[in-house]
Formats: sequence, C-alpha cells, structure tokens
Amino acid sequence: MSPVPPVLAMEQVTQAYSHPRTALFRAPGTFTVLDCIDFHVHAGEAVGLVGESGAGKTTLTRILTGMEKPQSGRVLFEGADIWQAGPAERARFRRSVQMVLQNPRSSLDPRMKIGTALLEPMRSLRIDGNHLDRLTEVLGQVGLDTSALERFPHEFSGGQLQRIAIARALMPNPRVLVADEPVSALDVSIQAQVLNLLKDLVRDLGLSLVFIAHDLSVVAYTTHRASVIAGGRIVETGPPVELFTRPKAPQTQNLVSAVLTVNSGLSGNAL
Amino acid sequence: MPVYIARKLAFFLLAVFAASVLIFLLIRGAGGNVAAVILGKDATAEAINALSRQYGLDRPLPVQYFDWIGNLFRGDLGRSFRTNEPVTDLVVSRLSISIPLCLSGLVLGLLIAIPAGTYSALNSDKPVGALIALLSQVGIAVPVFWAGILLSLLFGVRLGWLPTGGWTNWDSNFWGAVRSLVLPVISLGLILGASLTRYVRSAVLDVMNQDYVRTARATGMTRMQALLRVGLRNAALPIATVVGLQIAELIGGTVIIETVFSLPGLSRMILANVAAREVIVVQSTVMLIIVFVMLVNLIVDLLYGVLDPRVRLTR
Amino acid sequence: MSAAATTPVPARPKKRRGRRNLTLTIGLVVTIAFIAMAAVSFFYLPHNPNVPRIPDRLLPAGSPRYLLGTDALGRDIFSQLMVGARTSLMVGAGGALIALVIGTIAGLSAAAFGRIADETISRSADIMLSIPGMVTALVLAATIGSGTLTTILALSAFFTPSFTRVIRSAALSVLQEDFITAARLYARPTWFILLRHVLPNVAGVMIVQFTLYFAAGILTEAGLSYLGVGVTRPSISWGMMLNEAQQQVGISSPLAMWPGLSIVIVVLGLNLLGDGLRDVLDPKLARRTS
Amino acid sequence: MSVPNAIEVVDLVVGVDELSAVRGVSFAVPARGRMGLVGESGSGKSMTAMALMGLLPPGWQARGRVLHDGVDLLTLSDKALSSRRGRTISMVFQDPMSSLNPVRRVGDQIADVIHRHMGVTRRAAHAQAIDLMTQMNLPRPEQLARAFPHQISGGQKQRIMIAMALACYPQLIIADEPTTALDVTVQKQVLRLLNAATRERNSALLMITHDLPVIAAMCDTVAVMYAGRIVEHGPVQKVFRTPRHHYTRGLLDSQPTMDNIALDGSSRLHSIPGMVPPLHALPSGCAFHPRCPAATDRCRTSMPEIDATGAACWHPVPVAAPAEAAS
Repeated sequence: MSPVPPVLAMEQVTQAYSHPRTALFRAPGTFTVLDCIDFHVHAGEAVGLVGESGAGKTTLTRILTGMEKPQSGRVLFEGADIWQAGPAERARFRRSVQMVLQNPRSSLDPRMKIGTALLEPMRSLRIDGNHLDRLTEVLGQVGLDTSALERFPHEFSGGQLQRIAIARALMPNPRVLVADEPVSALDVSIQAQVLNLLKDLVRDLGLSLVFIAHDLSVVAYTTHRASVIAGGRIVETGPPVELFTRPKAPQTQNLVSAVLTVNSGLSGNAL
Repeated sequence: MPVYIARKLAFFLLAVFAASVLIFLLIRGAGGNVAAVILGKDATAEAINALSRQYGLDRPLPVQYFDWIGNLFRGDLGRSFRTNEPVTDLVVSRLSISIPLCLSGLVLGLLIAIPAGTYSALNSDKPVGALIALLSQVGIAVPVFWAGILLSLLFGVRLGWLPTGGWTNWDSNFWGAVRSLVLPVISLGLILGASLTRYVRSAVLDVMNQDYVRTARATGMTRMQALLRVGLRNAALPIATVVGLQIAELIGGTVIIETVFSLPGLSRMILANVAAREVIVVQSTVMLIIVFVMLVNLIVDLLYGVLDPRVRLTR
Repeated sequence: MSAAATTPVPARPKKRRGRRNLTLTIGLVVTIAFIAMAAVSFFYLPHNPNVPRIPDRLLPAGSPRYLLGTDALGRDIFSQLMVGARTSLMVGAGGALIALVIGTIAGLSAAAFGRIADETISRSADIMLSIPGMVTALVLAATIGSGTLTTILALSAFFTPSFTRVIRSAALSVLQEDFITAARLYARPTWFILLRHVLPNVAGVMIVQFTLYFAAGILTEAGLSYLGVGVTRPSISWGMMLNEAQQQVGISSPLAMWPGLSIVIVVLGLNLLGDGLRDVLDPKLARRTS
Repeated sequence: MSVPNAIEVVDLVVGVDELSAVRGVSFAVPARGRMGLVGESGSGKSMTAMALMGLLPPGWQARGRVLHDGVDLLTLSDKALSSRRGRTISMVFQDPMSSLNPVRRVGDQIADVIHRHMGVTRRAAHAQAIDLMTQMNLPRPEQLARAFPHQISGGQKQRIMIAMALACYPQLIIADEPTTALDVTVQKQVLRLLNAATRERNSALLMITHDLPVIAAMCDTVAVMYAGRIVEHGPVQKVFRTPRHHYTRGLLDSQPTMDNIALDGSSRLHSIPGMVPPLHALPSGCAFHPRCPAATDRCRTSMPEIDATGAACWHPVPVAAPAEAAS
C-alpha cells in the first residue's frame, strides 16, 4: 500500500432501501443495495467499475460523489471523511470531484446557453479567477472552440454535447472525474472519440478517473484497474487483463463470456 | 390488490372528512355569525341570539361539527330555518330528477366521445379527423346553458317536439318525465362529449403509438383489430381517470341545465336556498353532492385496479 | 481533435408549420380583439349599459343608434357586451392567474421537497378536485355574497388543484433530467435549482395552461352569472345578459344570441391560442394531446 | 436461380414529406439465409425494417419493390399484409419491456398468434404456446404462461417475443436490435436462442443492429448502411476481414473490443472524426465524404454506386492493407 492515501475512497459502505409495501399486514421489507463496499482511486489513476443494471453502480456513484450519505461506512477524500469535514474541506471536495453523466442530451439544461452552463460550477462553488481564460482552455482540451459558448444545447450533436459535459466537469479543475456510462448513449463511431478524449485527459492533466460501465471491454480500454460489482458487492478487483484472462468470481466469468468481438464472430465460435 | 383497495378506501374516508371540515369551516368562518346571515342585515341582536340558542349555534365549533356529522350519518340533513321542514325529505324527491339527469348526461357524453375520439385519432392525418377535432374544440367553447337555450329554441319552440321546461313526476306521467329530461340530457351530453372526445382522442393516439400495438400488428392484426382488441382495452385506463375527474364538472353542468329547463332538481333547491341564505340546508346538500362525487371517484379508482393487472396483482 | 467539432447541427425544418401557424394566428387575433374590446370599454362606450331607456326597448340589431339593438329595458347591447368583455377578462384572467401562482408554488414544492410534502400536496389537490367548482362558488355565494371578487376566488379555488397537478408532473419530469443531478453535484441548493432550471423549463407548460384555464374561467364565470350567483350589476357579464334575456323576453329572443356567440368566439379563440402555443412551447405535451 | 429468396428489396425509398430516411436500398435474403443490416442511428436501418413489415409511422411512405413469397408487399392492402405478418414474415423488436400488451397474459399473447394464423382451436393454440415456451428455454412454462408482462424479466419477455415471431414457422424473421435493451449477460443467451431457433425452423434471418460483433456471430452476409444508403455489401467474412469502404473500416477499427485494444491500456483506438449527418442536411455526393480520410473532389460532387468491390466508394480501401480486425 502506498504511503499517500487514495485521493477518493469508500470504506465498508452499506446502503439499504425499503421496498414499497406489498401486503396489507406485512411490514415492508428492505433490500441492500450496497453491501460493505471498499473502493478507492489514487491520484492519476483510472479505475473501472463494471456490473449489470441493478448491481448497485448508480448508488455507488451517488455515494462516491457525496450526493447521498451512506447509512454506514465512510467516504474519504484525501484521507478525511467527507461527512465529518468542515465547510472548507467540503467545498474542496466538491470542487475536486466532478462527474460526467450517461445521457449528454439530458445533462445540459435546454434553456441555458453553453457558456452559462459551463460557468455554473464556478459560480456555485464560488471559485474566483479569470473564467474567460479558463473557458477557452477547457474547451480546447475537449476539442471545441469558443463559438460554442453562445449556443444552446439543441444546436449540438450527442458527441459534441458529451464533450461539453466533460468540459463542464473540468471547469473547477477537479482531481477526480467520475464518468457514469459516458459512451453508452452515443453512436459507435462517436464512442471511440469520447473514450480517447477521457484517456488523454487522464494522461495530460494527471486526473483520476472513475469509469462506470456495463461493458468490460470499454472499461479495459480506459482503466488500469477495475472492480466487478454484482448484487451490491464488489466480487473481484484487478487489472483488466487479469479479469479478462483469469476471471475468478463467477459474475466476472459471466461478464467475460458475454463479450462478443468481431473476430470471435468471424471464427464461428462466438455463440 | 388488498393494499390498493385499503389505500383507496382510506383516502376516500379522509377525503370525505377533509371536505366536510372544509365546507363546515367555510360556512362558519367566511360568513361570520350564521344566525346573523340567516336573519339578514336588519335583524336585532336579541333575535340573532335567540336563533343561535335555538339551533345550538352558540356551542363550540367542534361540538356543532360533530353534531352535524353525526346527524348526516343517521341520514338527518337538518331542518330548514324558515319552514322547519326536514332537509332529507326535500332532498329525496329532488334526487329523482338530478341523478337520472346527471348519469344519462354522462352516458350520452361517453357514447359520443368514445366513437368520435377514436375515429378522429385513427384518422388524425385526414380531413375527417381534423373536422372532429375542430367540432370538439367548438363544443368545448359552448357554454352548456347556451347549448340548452339553442336546443330548446330549435326542438321546443320552432319544432315543438319536446317541452322547453317544467317537470311532471315519474309516478304521475313516466313518459312525460322522460320527455322533460330529453333536451337537458342532450345539452349536457353534447357538451361533456365534446370535451371527453378530446381526451379519448389523445388517449387513443397515445396508445396506438405504443410498442405493444406495433407488436399486435406485426403478429397479424389489422389496424382495426389492433385498435379494438389491444388499443381500446389499454386506452380505457387513462379514459377512466379522466371520467372520474370530469364528474365534478358534470355536476356544475347539471346545476346550470336544471336552471335552463326549470327542472325542480337538487341544484335548483340549493340555488333557492343560497338566495334565501338557508345556510344549514346549503351546507348539508353540498356535502351530499361532494360525497356523491367522491364515491364515483372511488368506484373509478377500484375499476382502474380491476382493469390494470399491474395494479391488481402487485399492490 | 477535429476542427469541425463545433459546427452546429442545422435546425430541422418544421413539418406542417402552416396548420399550426393558422391555429396560433386565429387564436391570437381573437384574443387581442377581445382584450382590446375590454380595454376600450374603460374609455369609450356608445351608451351607458346600465341606464334603462324604455322608449328604445327591444330595438333590433342595426338600428340607427344601436349597433346590436337594445334589451328589454332599452339598454344598448353592444355597450353591455363591451363591459361584459371587461368582466370576462378580469374574472377569467384573475382566477387563472391566482391559480397559476399558487399552483406553481404548490406543484414545484410537491415535486422537489420529498415524499411527505408530495403526498400532502397531491392528496389535498385530489380532495379539492373532487369538490365541484360550482359547489364552491355556491357556498361562497351563500356565505360572503356573490360578486366579482367571490367569483374570482371560487375560480381560483377550483383551478388551483389542477394547476398543481400539471406543474407537479412537468416539474417531476424536469427533475429527472441529468442536468439536475449535475447542479446538485456542484452544490446548488434546491430553491436555486427550482428557479434557475425547473421554472424556465416548465414555463411553456405554465403559459399554455394559463391560456386554457383563462378560457375555462370565462365559461365558468358565465355559468355562475347565468345562475345569478356570479357578478351583479353594475358589473355586467355575458352570462348575466343571457339570464336576463331569457327571463325578460323568453328564449326565442335574438338577445340570447349575442352574449352566447361572444362567449363561444372568445373561449374558442383562447383555446386555439393555447393549443398553438403548446405546439411551439411544449412539444412533449403537444404530441400527447393535440 | 436455385434458391428462392425469403425477401428481395429493390430500390427502396422511405420518407416523410420531403425527408428521406432510406434513399434507394436493394438487397436480398435467400431462403434460410442470414443477413445483417448494420448502421448507426439515422442510417435508415430501422425504417427499412418497418417498410418491409408495412408498419411505417403515419405519414411515412415507401417506394420501390419488396418481393416476398411471390408478391410485392408494398402493393398489398393492410388486410392482405396482416394475413402474412406473423405467419410468413415476422419481427422481433428492440424493447421487450414495452412490446408486450401489459393487460394480457403472456401465454395468451403467444396463443393468439397461433390461433389467428394456424386455424387451430384456442385450446390447441394454448398447448402449442406452452410447447413453444419450453423450446425457448423458459422455466416452468405452464406457470409463466399465466403471468402478465410486468411480472417477468426483460430476457424472458424477449424470449416470449421470439416465440411469438417464430410461432408460425415464418420464411423470414426480422430482428431489430433484439438485445440492445437487455443486460449484457442475457444478450448472448438470447442471441444463441434466436440463432438456434431460426435454424431449426428454416427461417431466414434479417438482423438489424449497430453492433458489428453480433453480425459477425450470426450472419452470412452483411450490408452496411450510412445516411440512408448501403455503402458496402457482401459476405460477412469478406466485408469484415477486408473492408473496402472507409466507413466500414472506420467502424471496425473503432470497436472498443479486444480486436483492437491491448488489455494493458497501452493501445489507442482509431476514431471516425465528425458526426453522423442529420437527414435534412445530408452532404452532397458521397454522404460520408466530410468524415472520410480518402475524400476527393469527386466524392463531394457525385454519389458512388456499389461496384465489383462490394463498396460504394470512388477510392476503395486497398486490399493489400488489411483492416486491423483481420490481423
């Protein structure tokens, strides 16, 4: 274990929700969404989280980004519990952990100009400085130019909007980028563009990346280390190459065997 | 389903209770001293006090409220201040006009709206569909009393086929009573039908665009079969909800139509009592109407539960 | 990356723009004419609509000094229609506006402030919805007396729950969008999200609903005044004119024509305007109900 | 011709008002053949399928010829077409969640199709439905038949949909993104089922998807669509191993799968620049030219047709340089 604490971590996080009542004379049951989750990301590291829908990915993301408080367990930013932290530290956490969401059409307010939307995190998090320079810089980093600022979201394609969403997340100069299925709503020919962009950002800016997806190959392309989540538990963690070649947990084996490739299809042994 | 029924029943009871408190407070609170309201501006203080004492209006509000509710449960709607007649007796004969009028209006409205709305939805890109949509727009804009006036002008005055107003009792002349109700029911049904057509049309349009209707057609149903066997059954759910909501409006229409055609129904009685400031009578009869509407809504909700297996089997 | 990445997607040409524009134009013209008629009535009336002139009674439309003739007491019909427009405008718009304000606040609160707030507000709205508006108006008339203000109050009480439901469901669908998640992530408080993100995105729904309830308000007011529990003289309402026409000269009189036609035209105009606006402002809803 | 075609499409154009989503598409699926139609959103692949089924949305028109079972489907009335839909030609849709009637039991929904087309009694149809559900590897079919759609899982719903599509041994089954809405681990099982069941019934398969690996695993031939036209067409082995159109090649190279990436994170994916053009603003000439590395003036002005290379391209990818997918 390195002496430097991970930039973002969860320790023993458990979260349960209650079912809606289904019978008149029976107490509503609860179900555990996350069960004793340990998860961390170091500075400059890209980690993946793979699982099927309903495995607990969304809840984990919400807890990791401080949007939901875990019922038990701790969320640590640079070694300090964010739910025990003072206002200054909490503000720093908010600035440092940013998110890219799945559906780019939905993640930008249709009534807000791109320029305003990009400045929103700066205003909300009360970050001073020359925002105009920052806007130009960040737009350059995602491959757009400043003519985008005066436009509304409906004037852009899905791929462009996802770049804008990434730009918004970069605005406060974060340390960690949490990307929740950032390419699954995009066309195949656009997915590679966005994946490459995320990879470049990790390399060039020294960002940490938490990449959440249902597709093991996409995670393998983008990250150094990946965890497989199933039924609210992390069942296996390791470098993607290990997960692919020597999966141990049955859930990992399922995910690996679900992967289809063109070559395996052409050789006739895919199904 | 048991949970669903229990929840709907509980809500019904809560709604009736809340509405009764609301009506009670509105009448006691907004109007000031009830006895003063009843006796009018010129009443002396002694007269007001005497009346208050006689009817227990000087007791604390909660006592008066529970007294009123308790009596309602026993079917006692109170007595008129002026004539001292029991309100219950007044109401029953009136209901024999209002309820048939209201329900026939609803049935006629549905008989117009379901075919018209469905037809215009299926032909939404053709002139016929647009025409029906336009007619329904116009129908929505026509005040129900004006429709009543125009109809009685045409069928009553000009053609002389049907009475333009008045009432003969069911017992004394059954067909006369029916004839008296024809024009009122048509006015009510036409106007209700116009607005329901719009809802039916949008519900059918919505359902016919659903994936499962596409599946039905992909497995060999014609457009018409898909509509009749799959579409309407599913469109019934939102339509039932809308009908429930329209009941309240239907009551308003009934009140007006009874006035247009001088039918001695419940609403005419309420209007007369409003004019005469018979506060207690108004309070009780209004409560009766509200319970009726809520009961219809409850039935619609339960019907919804039966129609929709997602509700029936899981909750 | 690619230099062309900021090239905007060209706007898609709108289909069937013609028919939508027609609806909107007719609605707009009728509404403007209606408002103008009401506005002019404050400065100019051909005759005093409340002063009887028995010698001139029951003149037909097109009489020398009376454009649409006179009623049974010799009062000018056209002047009465103008003042009636004023009443319809005030009562309809007033009732709808109060309902809009309260309904928006209640609807946004129900959508944004958790399950308990939602249940309380939604169930209260459900209860109020099952109290017929006419009944509310009657009770108010019985207790505080009829008049313009009572009518506005009754209308707003009647419309508020429906407004609340519409705004709530519109707000709920906006709140599900990812840009709300993003705003929460960078710590925008709920009130800010409601004002800056939700309100602009439900504004279209609000305008459309306001127009439709404005129309419904005119209809309901006419009904109440027809029953004699709405506005009272010296205010004049189209519903009241119909009532007087029927009582004074019987239904066969042409007097019953003008106010009825006025109501139909104005209400139809407002509804067309609402539908036209819905196509422009609220495409999601338009697909469902057009 | 030795083998009759399950379907033959000639010069199909599908559009609404002035917009065309499909701009002159021709292909044929031989009896018992398996063809893939691959494309991104807006390529016109789903509209092609809807035109074949006669299920275009209101206002949409199809021109051209669609020959199936000796008739041109585009000339048939709704009634005549209905007697074929579900019997000789059937379809599996993308979203099983919303594709089943929510108020009818799933067993009855399968039995309805059998009863409608096979002229058997309700009782017999129901027995066949249960039988079919067993063949679809559905657990406890008698019990499941009594369930409503909301009570069963997505994968089960899609199996029910496949059962309905296969119930009458159709000559052709069209599957439009049949696994996209399903969980990854379920996808493969459903594909396997679809593969085996269509073969057993001697049905031809037209697989419509954006997912190249699915085509590679299931199909013999493939047509690649871009902006409403087929840009490359041929046997899967040839097209995927030696793509001649730059778009096909770009698609193959940008797949984020083990074909293209090393698992240690060292590799870099090829990507196609730019974006899919919207229907109302298609580029002149070859619609792909703004994104194409080999585009010249000729590509900007005139539209290429498919030639002997199998690709509609003025400057096809040289065969000497095999795509990475084949390396």
